[in-house]
Amino acid sequence: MATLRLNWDKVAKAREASSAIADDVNDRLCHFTTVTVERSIARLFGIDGVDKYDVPLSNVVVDHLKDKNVLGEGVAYWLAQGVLTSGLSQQKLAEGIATGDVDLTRLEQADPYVCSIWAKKQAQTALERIRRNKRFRSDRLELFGERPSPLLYAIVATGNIYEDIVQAKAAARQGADVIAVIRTTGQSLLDYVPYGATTEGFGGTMATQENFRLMRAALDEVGDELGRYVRLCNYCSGLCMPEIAVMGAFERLDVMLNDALYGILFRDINMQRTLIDQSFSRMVNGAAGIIINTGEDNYLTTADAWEEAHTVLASQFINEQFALSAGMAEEQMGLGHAFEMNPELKNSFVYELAQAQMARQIFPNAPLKYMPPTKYMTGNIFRGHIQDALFNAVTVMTDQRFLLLGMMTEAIHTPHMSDRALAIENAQYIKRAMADFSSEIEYKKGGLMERRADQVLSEALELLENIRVDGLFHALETGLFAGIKRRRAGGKGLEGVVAKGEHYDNPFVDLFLEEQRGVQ
Amino acid sequence: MATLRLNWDKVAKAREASSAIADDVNDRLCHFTTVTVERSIARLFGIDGVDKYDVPLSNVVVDHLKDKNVLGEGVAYWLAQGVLTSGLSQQKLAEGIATGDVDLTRLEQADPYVCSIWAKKQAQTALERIRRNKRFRSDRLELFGERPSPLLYAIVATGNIYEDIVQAKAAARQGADVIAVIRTTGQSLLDYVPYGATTEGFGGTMATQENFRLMRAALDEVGDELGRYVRLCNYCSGLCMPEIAVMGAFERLDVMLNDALYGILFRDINMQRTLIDQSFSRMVNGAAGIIINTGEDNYLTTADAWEEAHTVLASQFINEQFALSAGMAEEQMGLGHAFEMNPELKNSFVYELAQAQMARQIFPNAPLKYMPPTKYMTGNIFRGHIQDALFNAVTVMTDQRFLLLGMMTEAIHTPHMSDRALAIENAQYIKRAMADFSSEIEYKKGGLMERRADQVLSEALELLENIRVDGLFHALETGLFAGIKRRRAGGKGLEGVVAKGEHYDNPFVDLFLEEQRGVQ
Amino acid sequence: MPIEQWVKPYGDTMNDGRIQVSFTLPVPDGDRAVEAAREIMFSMGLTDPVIAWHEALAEGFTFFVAYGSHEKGIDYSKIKVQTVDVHVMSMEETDAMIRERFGRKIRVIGASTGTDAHTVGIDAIMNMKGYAGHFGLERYEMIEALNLGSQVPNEEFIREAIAFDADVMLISQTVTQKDIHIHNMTELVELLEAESIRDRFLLILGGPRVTHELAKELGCDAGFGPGKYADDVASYFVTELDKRRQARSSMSIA
Amino acid sequence: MPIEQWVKPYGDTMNDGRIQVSFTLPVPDGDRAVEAAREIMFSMGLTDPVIAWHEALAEGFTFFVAYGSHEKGIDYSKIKVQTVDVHVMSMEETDAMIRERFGRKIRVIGASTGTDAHTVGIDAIMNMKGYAGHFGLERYEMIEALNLGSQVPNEEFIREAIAFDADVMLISQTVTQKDIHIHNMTELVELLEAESIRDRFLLILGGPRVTHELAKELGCDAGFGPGKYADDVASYFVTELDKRRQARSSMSIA
Ligand code: B12
Ligand code: B12
Ligand SMILES: Cc1ncc(COP(=O)(O)O)c(C=O)c1O
Ligand SMILES: Cc1ncc(COP(=O)(O)O)c(C=O)c1O
Repeated sequence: MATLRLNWDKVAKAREASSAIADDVNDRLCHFTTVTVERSIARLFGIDGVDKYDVPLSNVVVDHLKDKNVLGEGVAYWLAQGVLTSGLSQQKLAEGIATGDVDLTRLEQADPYVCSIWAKKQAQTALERIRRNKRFRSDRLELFGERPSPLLYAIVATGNIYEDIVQAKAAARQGADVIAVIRTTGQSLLDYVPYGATTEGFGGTMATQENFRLMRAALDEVGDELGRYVRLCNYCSGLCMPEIAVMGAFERLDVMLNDALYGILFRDINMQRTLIDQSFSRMVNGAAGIIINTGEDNYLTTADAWEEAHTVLASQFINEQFALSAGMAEEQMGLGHAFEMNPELKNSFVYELAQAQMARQIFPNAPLKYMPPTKYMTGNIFRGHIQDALFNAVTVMTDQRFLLLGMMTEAIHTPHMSDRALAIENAQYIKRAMADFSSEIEYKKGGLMERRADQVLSEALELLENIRVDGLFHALETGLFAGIKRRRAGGKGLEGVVAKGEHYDNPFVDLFLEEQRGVQ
Repeated sequence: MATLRLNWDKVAKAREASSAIADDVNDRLCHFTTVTVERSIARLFGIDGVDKYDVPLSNVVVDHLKDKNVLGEGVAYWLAQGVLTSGLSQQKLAEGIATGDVDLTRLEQADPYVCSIWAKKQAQTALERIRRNKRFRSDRLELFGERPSPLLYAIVATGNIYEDIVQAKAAARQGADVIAVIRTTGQSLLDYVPYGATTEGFGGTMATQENFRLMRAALDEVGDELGRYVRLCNYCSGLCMPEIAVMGAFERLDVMLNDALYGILFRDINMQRTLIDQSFSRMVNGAAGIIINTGEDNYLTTADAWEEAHTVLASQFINEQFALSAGMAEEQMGLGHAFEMNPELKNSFVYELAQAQMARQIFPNAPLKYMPPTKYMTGNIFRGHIQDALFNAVTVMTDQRFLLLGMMTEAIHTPHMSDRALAIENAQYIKRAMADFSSEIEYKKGGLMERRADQVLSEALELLENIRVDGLFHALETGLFAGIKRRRAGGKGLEGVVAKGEHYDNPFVDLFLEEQRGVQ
Repeated sequence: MPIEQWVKPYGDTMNDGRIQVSFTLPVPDGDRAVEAAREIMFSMGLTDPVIAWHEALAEGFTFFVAYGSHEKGIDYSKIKVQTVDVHVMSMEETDAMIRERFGRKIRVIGASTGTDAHTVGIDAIMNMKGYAGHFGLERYEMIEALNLGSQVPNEEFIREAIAFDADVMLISQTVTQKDIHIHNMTELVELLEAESIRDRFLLILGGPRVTHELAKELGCDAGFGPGKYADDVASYFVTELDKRRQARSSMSIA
Repeated sequence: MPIEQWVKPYGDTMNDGRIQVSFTLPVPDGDRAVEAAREIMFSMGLTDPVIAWHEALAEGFTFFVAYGSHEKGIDYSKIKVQTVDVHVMSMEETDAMIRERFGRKIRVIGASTGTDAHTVGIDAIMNMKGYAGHFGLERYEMIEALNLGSQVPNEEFIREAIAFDADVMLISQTVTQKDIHIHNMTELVELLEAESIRDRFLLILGGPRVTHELAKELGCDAGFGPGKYADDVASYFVTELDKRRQARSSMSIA
């Protein structure tokens, strides 16, 4: 692959600033937990199912504690109390809470230290379950071999999990390496995760554990048939980041969209809430061997790709540091970026290439997620197909890991089966035709491309230095990303943030950090 | 523009071999004229119109002389005799022959030397007419400025000249720089040129002088409106090469397809006949400032582009020598080549790029004509549009002069208006997006591309050395081009070849050669 | 060129009727599938069908690219366009008209409602800087504009509109999958009617798949789609509010 | 998956009927043009039309990309396929059958006739090396194949067929613009009939736009389109010639 000469000094400085920015956020937030973090712990402890109003039992348990104003001690503590004192299983206790027969706070008797021992054991059980999934995945990858880059990443979005399965299998047979089931609009604002198989969604399908399971089974089936491991992706951004991460860990998802910044900017989720959620969710993803995808690509759907490219890079640096602080390996950081320059711009291809190449080199071990054109896609599907072809060319030339398949009908509807097939064909043709192209060329020293890369890098560095001074929250308040301003205490979900109490303990934190170190 | 390191020694040797090949052909054929060469002279002398059976008067005159077995002395000689002896104009004489009232051979009285003086004067008048057209063209180009490369070359092919005009104007407005009116199937096998405006053709429209005039006027109109000079192209391959060249010179065509090899291989026209025709037709084209387009691209519609690329290059070398021997400037040699590699081939883009770049460098002053994919185009118009996009990318990167617009419906029908518009949009987008791309890169020394170029060059040289030994006729007999074998005395039109007689004189040869030297 | 009354699609010759079609059928690829595709073409009234491409997309699904001729054509003289029929004024003209006819600022509230998080459309209309060279409503001197942003539930939107004492409600809807925008707009109109305040506001819908016709069907006063900007909608609502004002005042006189 | 009797196009949900269409109308771009495009969609029986794109191509011409739903669907159980219905044999099997049933070589003459210069198709069928892994007729031991190449006038083709004493005439037609292939084939059949020798030959047409149905309509015995090779046509003509031989011999016995 041809490379650009970058100013590595600036890169190092940008990393340093980002590390400080992330540390500052973590320092402020480490004294808090959230309802969904606690629900995740309940789920990891094996609590499953819904009450008669279809409320997930994990919500029932957490709401119960929150109502009693004792959530600050943490679900692990209270369940330990309940189990150790009553002798009932945690699931039974949850069911009891749902029917009103159990009040955990009345059961408090056990020694907090004994509670924490119990919790650690439960956590170990959960980790074993997750490890089985990891082993299964690595066995399959060994058996079939890893797929070459770029992985073709196809979305399905019918709203109906069974219809999604038809589409997903077709896409896999056509050559997709990753299937992402898009979530229905609005789910990310729900402060619970719906339950069971679902058939009604808008612009996407509910993310439920049963839907994950159904799709996973379908992809395993088609993968075995094709002799390749087909990866499954879903979304854990939103108000339930860590819970969905847990579901993903249990149902062997391989890739998950995970980005608090996306939630803040594009879903108006409270920044404090979601950054706390993000931290634990990444530990879960990390321990489960799941690659995360961040959402910087979205910035350029509202902001201009030429003017604001540096905000993407700056955000990638920050996201990298947040991932590192959650213990993740670089190999799991699918940082997002996008091909969104105005096609009317002269040399748009050259600049896109420069930016994509720059990202590749700055994050050499990260399996970057590269987004196709969306903003400048129109109802002219023929032109759109060409825009996607140039995007595919840049992807192949810069060796991105995830190629999100561009759909010629991007401006019209969520993909039809044929749109996806044509998109895969487009990508495969370009991949084949340009296979060794970028190793056959060199980029001109000090040319347009290197100058563009340096400009973006310098602007990103400047931005990061500024954010470092006033903190990330301030940056978000002043609209530095995607031109969107968000208030520190505004947005959805702040009421779900709870200060940690005296006995607070999340037994998974150390366990998952350790598990991740093992990976690295 | 990034360049390849080529073995210039081989290039020089290839040119040398080709020069010998062309000389050999010219030496064999210079003792002959043909019916169409003679009809061209009649046309240049101003003979126009048809008889009551719609037979062009130029045919009437030439057939008359041929019937009398005196065509070997040439039309110039006989018309001079007629005019000088009878005092009638050449047009009146032709009309008289048509009605049977005149027999040129009965009028022979004037001194051959006086005849040749008269002929030279007539020729001068014709040249003046051609010069006026050249001046008009260069004035317009000066006024509006020359168009940057690649010129977007669009075909119209409705069969109806008036419908063609609608399409051509639309294409020009959409951005086409050159309009080529495709000829109806079968016309190239007619040993006369149809007359008048025509509205019935199959897969193309009749090439008639009136159709040329109508289209020229339409393009001038739209060009003036747009503030650019829109070039007009038509075909002078076939059984009437030099006649149509004359029509093109009179009606200010700017580009003409002109290639005897094409006629031999793809129309089964007799090789001796058409090579004689070609020689004079190129003098006409050359003197008229018309750029010729050769047909090597066609080889790859039947032969394989990977296996047979060298035949394209070899043929370009030969065509260059034939053009040089007809006095043409390199700037008028629109040698043809094509993007026809199997899209299933790994690195097809890389190899196409190598070949196109090689052609560009070997013929640095020639305005190369680069053909889009046709052979591997299918009914899948969406994939086809992408194949065309990669072709456009190679065209832009290698700075070809003529970009023949690839149509996504290539495998289905001659272009619809929307096909052409989408093709233009495709080319314009790529041209803009990749504007400076190739000056931002360098090709790897000794890489895939240079090795491919060297392979093609070496094979072409070997082929040319072989042809040099046995002669071009023999090469055509053994199927060295496009895998098609043609017999020396086979094919259409040999009966139109006539040995030159004692008084034979074509007053245009010296005049046009001189005119062309002026150009250079 | 004068337009004929009967208009047919144009391939490369007037009235050839050529039209390009692509679709997938849930049948396995093969001769029978191709025949089924031809049948689909015939059933659309297309003659001379050419099935230019067919390819299995998945087990039991075949994709086709086809061409055919629409020989009937349509009667162009009968085409009635359901668009907002109003003279489009410049920002200055609109401001002047408001000043003159109302003597007060017009109050406009806008949002991307329901679960829809697409704000670029409503921002294009409302934000100061506008879109594609057309200033947004916030820049109008005589307009008081409040943009609630995205994902605003209908109840909240109505509450805010009342609190803001809005004259005009602007709604943007982008996601249309499974007709979510229809459900969402129907709900809004029903809520307004239930509270008997439908007439209190001009209700205007916009979005990439919105036509005036659709908006009217959904119970809105007007609809604006792609290529419409602040000046279009402002001209419309000022003219319409003025019409209603006049109607009211003439009624109260009578 | 079992196929339903009523088959509708498939976008992303069974029976959603979605179909993609593009066409040009000879009317100027604008609201009225868009409405005309919708009318075109309705006239094809498509519901829920979305005019996703419209753009002036030239003065008075507008291009559209649209989506709509084909809600009717078609009755798949009624689809009858007009294809050559014959068991396709390998080259060896065909040779064996000829040896056994005829005891002599079958004589096949082929050409790309009229002004058509496309020979790749007829070469694919006849040339020794064949096409796409299917050997051509020249390789068959029991077939005597003569390929006249391109641009063969009908009169000449018939003359050569008689001289060659052909059993089978193969014609390839590629150019179809303005139905030139129809004119050309009609002429050939008329010439054969005029000379009362139509029955002397099996007449087989092939080409990218040829269907069996079309070939029959034009008075040929069979037609072969894309994806058909020497083995298909050889199996057909040997089987058919054998059938006719049997019919004749039973007649002469009777
Ligand atoms: C930008 C974008 C996003 C951004 C939105 C950011 C933001 N703050 O708005 C992000 C990345 C967040 C996003 C997310 C999603 N998106 Co989105 N997105 C787009 C995209 C690329 C561009 C839309 C756009 O900005 N257009 C530009 C504006 C100016 O155009 P416009 O809205 O038509 O507005 C004009 C007119 O319509 C009119 N107008 C619009 N509103 C109004 C209102 C009034 C009152 C008036 C008078 C006029 C008016 O005026 C404007 C100027 O002329 C489109 C694809 C495309 N290229 O169109 C997909 C698209 C709209 N998204 C889509 C989907 C499905 C989603 C998701 C639901 C996917 C998912 N499940 O995750 C999510 C979730 C969003 C949600 N809950 O609503 C689909 C919708 C499919 C459909 N028809 O249902 C599209 C078409 C992509 C696709 N093919 O899948 N998206
Ligand atoms: C190669 C080619 C040429 C070459 C032909 C060289 C040669 N020796 O054949 C050249 C460059 C000379 C050429 C010229 C022209 N061409 Co051309 N050409 C093509 C091209 C690129 C490929 C055709 C091909 O070889 N297909 C491969 C073969 C194997 O497929 P096939 O013919 O369908 O054959 C298969 C079956 O149909 C079947 N079959 C075919 N024949 C027969 C016969 C029998 C008996 C049987 C059993 C089966 C059978 O078996 C084969 C194997 O499965 C097509 C575009 C495309 N991509 O399709 C245009 C195309 C066919 N050409 C076209 C045109 C218009 C022309 C010209 C008339 C243009 C002009 N005015 O200058 C000229 C003139 C030709 C003339 N007088 O006929 C048009 C036809 C449009 C139409 N539908 O009418 C096309 C579609 C391009 C376009 N969009 O404009 N062409
Ligand atoms: C990082 C990230 N998370 C989540 C989403 C999806 O958003 P939601 O499911 O919240 O609508 C996206 C959308 O592209 C994204 O990029
Ligand atoms: C050099 C040349 N001459 C002529 C033609 C057209 O052939 P004709 O008009 O003889 O069918 C072509 C076709 O592409 C060509 O390349």
